Amino acid sequence: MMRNKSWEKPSGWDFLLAAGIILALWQFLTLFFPPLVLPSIKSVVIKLKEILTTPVFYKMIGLTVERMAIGLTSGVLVGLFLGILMGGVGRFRRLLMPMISIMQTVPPVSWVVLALVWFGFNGRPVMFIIVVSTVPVIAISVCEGFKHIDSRLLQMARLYHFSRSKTMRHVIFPSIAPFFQSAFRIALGSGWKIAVMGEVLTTSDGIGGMIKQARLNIEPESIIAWSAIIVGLFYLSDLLIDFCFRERRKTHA
Amino acid sequence: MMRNKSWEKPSGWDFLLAAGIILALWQFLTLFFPPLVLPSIKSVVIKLKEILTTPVFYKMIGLTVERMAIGLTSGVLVGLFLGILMGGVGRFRRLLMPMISIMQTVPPVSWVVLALVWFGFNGRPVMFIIVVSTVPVIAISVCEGFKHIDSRLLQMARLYHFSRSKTMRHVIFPSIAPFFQSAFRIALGSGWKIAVMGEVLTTSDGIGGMIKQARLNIEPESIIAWSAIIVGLFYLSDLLIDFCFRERRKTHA
Amino acid sequence: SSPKTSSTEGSKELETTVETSQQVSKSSEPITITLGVPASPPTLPILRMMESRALGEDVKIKLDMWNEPETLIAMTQAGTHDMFAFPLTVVSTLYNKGVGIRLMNVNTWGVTYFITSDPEFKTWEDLKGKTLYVPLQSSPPDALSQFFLSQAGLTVGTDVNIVYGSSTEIATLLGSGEAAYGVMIEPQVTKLLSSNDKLRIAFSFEEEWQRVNKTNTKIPTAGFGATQKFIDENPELTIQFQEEYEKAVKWVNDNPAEAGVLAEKHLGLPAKVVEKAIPNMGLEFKTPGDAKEELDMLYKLLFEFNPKMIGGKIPEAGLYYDAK
Amino acid sequence: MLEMKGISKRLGDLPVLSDISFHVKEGEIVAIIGPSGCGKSTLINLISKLDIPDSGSIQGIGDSVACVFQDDRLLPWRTVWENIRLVREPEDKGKIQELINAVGLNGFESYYPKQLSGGMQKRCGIARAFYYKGELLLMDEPFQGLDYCLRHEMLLMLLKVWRAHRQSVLFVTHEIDEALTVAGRILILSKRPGRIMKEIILPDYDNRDMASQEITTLRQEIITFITG
Amino acid sequence: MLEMKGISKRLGDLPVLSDISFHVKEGEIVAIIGPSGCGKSTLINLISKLDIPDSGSIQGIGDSVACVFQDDRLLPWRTVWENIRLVREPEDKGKIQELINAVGLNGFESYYPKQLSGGMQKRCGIARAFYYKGELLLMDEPFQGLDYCLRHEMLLMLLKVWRAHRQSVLFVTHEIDEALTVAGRILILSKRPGRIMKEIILPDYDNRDMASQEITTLRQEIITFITG
Ligand SMILES: Nc1ncnc2c1ncn2[C@@H]1O[C@H](COP(=O)(O)OP(=O)(O)OP(=O)(O)O)[C@@H](O)[C@H]1O
Ligand SMILES: Nc1ncnc2c1ncn2[C@@H]1O[C@H](COP(=O)(O)OP(=O)(O)OP(=O)(O)O)[C@@H](O)[C@H]1O
Ligand SMILES: [Mg+2]
Ligand SMILES: [Mg+2]
Repeated sequence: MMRNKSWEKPSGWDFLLAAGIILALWQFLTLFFPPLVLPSIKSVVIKLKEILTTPVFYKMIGLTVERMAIGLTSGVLVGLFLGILMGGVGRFRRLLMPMISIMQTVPPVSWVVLALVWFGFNGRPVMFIIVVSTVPVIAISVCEGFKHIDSRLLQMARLYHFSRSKTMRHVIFPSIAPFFQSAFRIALGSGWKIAVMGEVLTTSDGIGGMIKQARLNIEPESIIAWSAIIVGLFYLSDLLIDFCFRERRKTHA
Repeated sequence: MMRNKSWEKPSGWDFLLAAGIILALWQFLTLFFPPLVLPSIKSVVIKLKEILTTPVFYKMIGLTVERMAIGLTSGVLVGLFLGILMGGVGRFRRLLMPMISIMQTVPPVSWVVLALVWFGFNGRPVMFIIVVSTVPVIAISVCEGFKHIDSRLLQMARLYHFSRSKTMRHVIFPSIAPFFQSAFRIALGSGWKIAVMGEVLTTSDGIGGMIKQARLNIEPESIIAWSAIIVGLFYLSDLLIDFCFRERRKTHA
Repeated sequence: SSPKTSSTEGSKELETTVETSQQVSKSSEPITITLGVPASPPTLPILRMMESRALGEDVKIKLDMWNEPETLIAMTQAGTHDMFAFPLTVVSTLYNKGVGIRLMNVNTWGVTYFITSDPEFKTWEDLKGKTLYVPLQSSPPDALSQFFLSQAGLTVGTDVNIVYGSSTEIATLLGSGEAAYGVMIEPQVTKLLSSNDKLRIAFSFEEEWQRVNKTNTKIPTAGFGATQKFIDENPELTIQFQEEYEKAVKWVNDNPAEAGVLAEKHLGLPAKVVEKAIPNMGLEFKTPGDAKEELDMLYKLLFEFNPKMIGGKIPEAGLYYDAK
Repeated sequence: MLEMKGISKRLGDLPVLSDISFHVKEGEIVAIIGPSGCGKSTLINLISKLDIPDSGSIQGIGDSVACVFQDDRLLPWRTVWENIRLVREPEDKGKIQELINAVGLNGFESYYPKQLSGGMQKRCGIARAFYYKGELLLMDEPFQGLDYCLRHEMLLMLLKVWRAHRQSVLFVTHEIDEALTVAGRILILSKRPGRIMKEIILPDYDNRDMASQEITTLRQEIITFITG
Repeated sequence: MLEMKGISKRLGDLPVLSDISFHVKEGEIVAIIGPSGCGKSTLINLISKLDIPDSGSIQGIGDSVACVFQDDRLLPWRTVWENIRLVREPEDKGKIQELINAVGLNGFESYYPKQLSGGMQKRCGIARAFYYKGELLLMDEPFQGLDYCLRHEMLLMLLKVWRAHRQSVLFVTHEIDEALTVAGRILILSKRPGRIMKEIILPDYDNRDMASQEITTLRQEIITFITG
């Protein structure tokens, strides 16, 4: 593995530099576009402050976080399970892949009525939307990962009569881990966006509800402020998951 | 590599079986839900026939296909480029990753006005939306792939003074290919959905426009029929790309 | 603007207060009416009814918001909701598709306006060679715009270019000066005018409608409806609701400031904007019987434009709820 | 114990093994010598049931076969200790440590394979195979890449273990002296497609002296045979 | 040519090389012998600049160093031919074919590494290193896994190429006879951390007879030294 120093976590400086570039670009663009198209940094910061000092907004954020946490966890577990089934047994792959493809390509508007009737108007359809968009990402990656397991190690495991679960744990999981990781990173990133879009589609609370309201009231600075909060949540979740992975590695290595 | 017979393309029978299961499930569910929630297979088939015999609808499909083709191609190229930059140079990764994360997590509703003002109402914002959602998938996977390049082969390349492009072609590309492939498969699948959602958001033509109208007129069978067409398009594109890859492999291997 | 409370937040708050009041009068049987409403004008009277407990202490009103057609469809199909506020196209479509639903009243009229930043613009004819931005293809504003354009002798596509977008995007483009001519609905019109003083209302569709058709009827836009099941099971309550709703509509028109505060509290709409918009929102209560003429005219026009908009045919009289 | 009859095998278009018949008796050590690429590893694969022959029959193999693979096949993400431990349950800590000491990997128990030298990886594979305690032990050039002293030590260890457990051993090597030291019989394979060209039966271990005339003659005989 | 002074290297916490100083003259073949895990491959890595020493200096290495890696390092997705071809441009078809024939891989030009036997992969690596024509040739146990005859052939080939081009060669091996046949000098490394324990200067190639008393004595000397 190519693990040299440059693979460490983002150094603070580079991160600040990146943030600086983004802000500079934004500032630059505001020179050309009216505030309704691209609100000024200042107006967004003011809005952000307002959001972060109003308790009821924390409840909205909490709702989205909860939906995301449940949806992503279930989606990842189901995706992992299906991916392993598909990767391990050719038959399952041929049977399940069409369903995965349908999950992936059919836009949510097509089945959201069904989801609403089924799960109610309580935000659970949002979780369902997250699950449906997470499962294919994970399952396809994991299934692809199976193709690249070193068959010589599988032979070794067979020779030494590794049980099915032992082969899983010690040969297959470590082999597909890199594929799972990159898929997970993608699912986590898009997950936040999808949670919000799901909320826009099916509820009126959560961050998605707030964004919808801001759209209705034509308050672009509010939309951007909420988007910034989503990005912040993504970073927090990314850090958290990184931390968990590292802890795990520490105890397991 | 674990390439036994079961890794061949879906056998026709299993595919039919999968289709049968899906249709049976659908039929079963229609027993419990009213047609406004889940339209009957028959009504969708009738609608599909209508769509497929009306020339103007082919124009709509063509529009979406064109947007998808351009958007996906650009997204994949940009994603590949950024992924290689990020994978190869730690600095770039630290600088670009925050931007990739923003692309990935900020919902399109936040910048769609900007895209409309910038690109106009001519469908180009749709392509932009596809690009923005494809780039992170490809870039993150490719970047993750870099971590798993066998450093011993890179050392070999350095020792034998492989030029940068030679190292790319003969060491790096083949190593990250599996990651790219799984990412591409994911991007292709979600791409169709995103194209349609982008159309719903920014235009009134293309398949997305048709779905938007069907929503407005409350014609669920029409929405499902169009969704079926999207799934069909996905399968066609998947076959096409599979074919291209295989041709390439034939001439290159 | 000032901090806002969300809709569901508000509804929950109300539920709890209503629940505490229920404990006072345990004797009578409590009932909950579940409403599916959009964050738009017809909802304002409901808010008033909730605040004033217009239906008595035993009747709890629960509000759920719908913003996308899918949510409304699900609400009508899941059997979880009793009453709805919806555009007249939607109620007709649902009825024509066999959903057991009745239009109880028409409560919103007009609300569609032609907005422009062009000081020279006077009549539809001035649009020749220009681009008009219209929210939502095949919506009533689209149908009406096209109707007026054709009345003015303009052909869409050759004389006038129409660009469709969502109302948010159209509003933003008008507000930022990227678009010069657009069709907008209240309350976004008021919000929009306050954000850019170059913009003005060139005319309301209402006036155009009356001018072109040489009538003094108005354009009905939205109404309130209930499921047949709810009406059958609660005939008295339905009548009571109808009466209270009429009163609440009057109250909103008479007390725009208070209504604005309610809208901000429950719907997240800015109070000032709502207050200013109320006079333009065309809130007026009419039973379907009283509005028969206007309804027929509207449905006829839409039917001729695109029958799919109203579910394929002009709805029968069965759609209209009649207290007698 | 192991009985192979008329085994042939093609890989791709290449005939790799042709009509191989031989047997390994219970508790016997058989060495296989043959040119590089003649199909020795393929033969090992067939015996360990990782591949199936095109024709012929293989009989008498129980279920517990241990193998020192030519290409090590250690789990890259597990330590030396774990790689050994995993092949037998329950874990026998004392035995593992004993074997790790015997192959000279003490101190490297928690190293990952990529942190080991080539020879150390090989030794880890040897320790693993011994730990498994198979009825049949297959060794594909097991002492390749070990230095002079270690190789000698490993041979002694193999003989020691063998004397204690009397398992059957099939042993592929390129070192004639190794075969002469450790085997009861030596099979010499031809060039690809591999056939058995010659079988050499060696004297009893007890009266085998590597410096003796008998062994020297045998060594010379083998060399002439394979170079000739 | 190559001049190393006071080289030390730790890998992780492990001191691997300690105070290594030696030189390789222009056109000289130097063999290195040392126990498994003593740091020979690490040394090769340092010389080929794939790793940097903790202290000490390495000088005199030009830019063109070829290496036969202990672990082959063939590109799994390229054929034998391509693996060889890629190291030098423009492609010299005749030379490639000649080398492929010399290492006995003719007929396998379009095989992928995983379709080759262990010894064949090794030979592909040897052909590649020769094709590159480096000023310095590093060989890390290059003939490991080759059979008796091939090993002999390869040694002869190495000497032949060397006589023609007189490049400098550093040659790691565990086979004392190999070192005695091919080297001008032999360096013996200690156990980890590797230090140079002994340097043996061999007679001229022209009057070197492997059966001679001189060589036999040297061999015995080395064996006593490393076993002692
Ligand atoms: N997957 C494969 N496809 C085609 N040919 C193969 C494959 N695997 C091995 N071979 C061929 O089979 C032959 C025998 O290979 P094998 O590994 O059994 O040789 P070996 O006797 O073990 O050689 P060595 O001593 O070098 O390890 C070789 O010529 C090799 O090219
Ligand atoms: N990445 C690493 N991290 C820690 N220790 C390492 C690493 N790589 C090698 N070592 C240690 O360095 C020592 C020397 O390794 P090296 O590969 O140089 O040995 P060698 O002399 O080539 O042995 P062999 O003859 O078995 O190939 C070994 O003890 C090994 O465990
Ligand atoms: Mg072999
Ligand atoms: Mg080494």
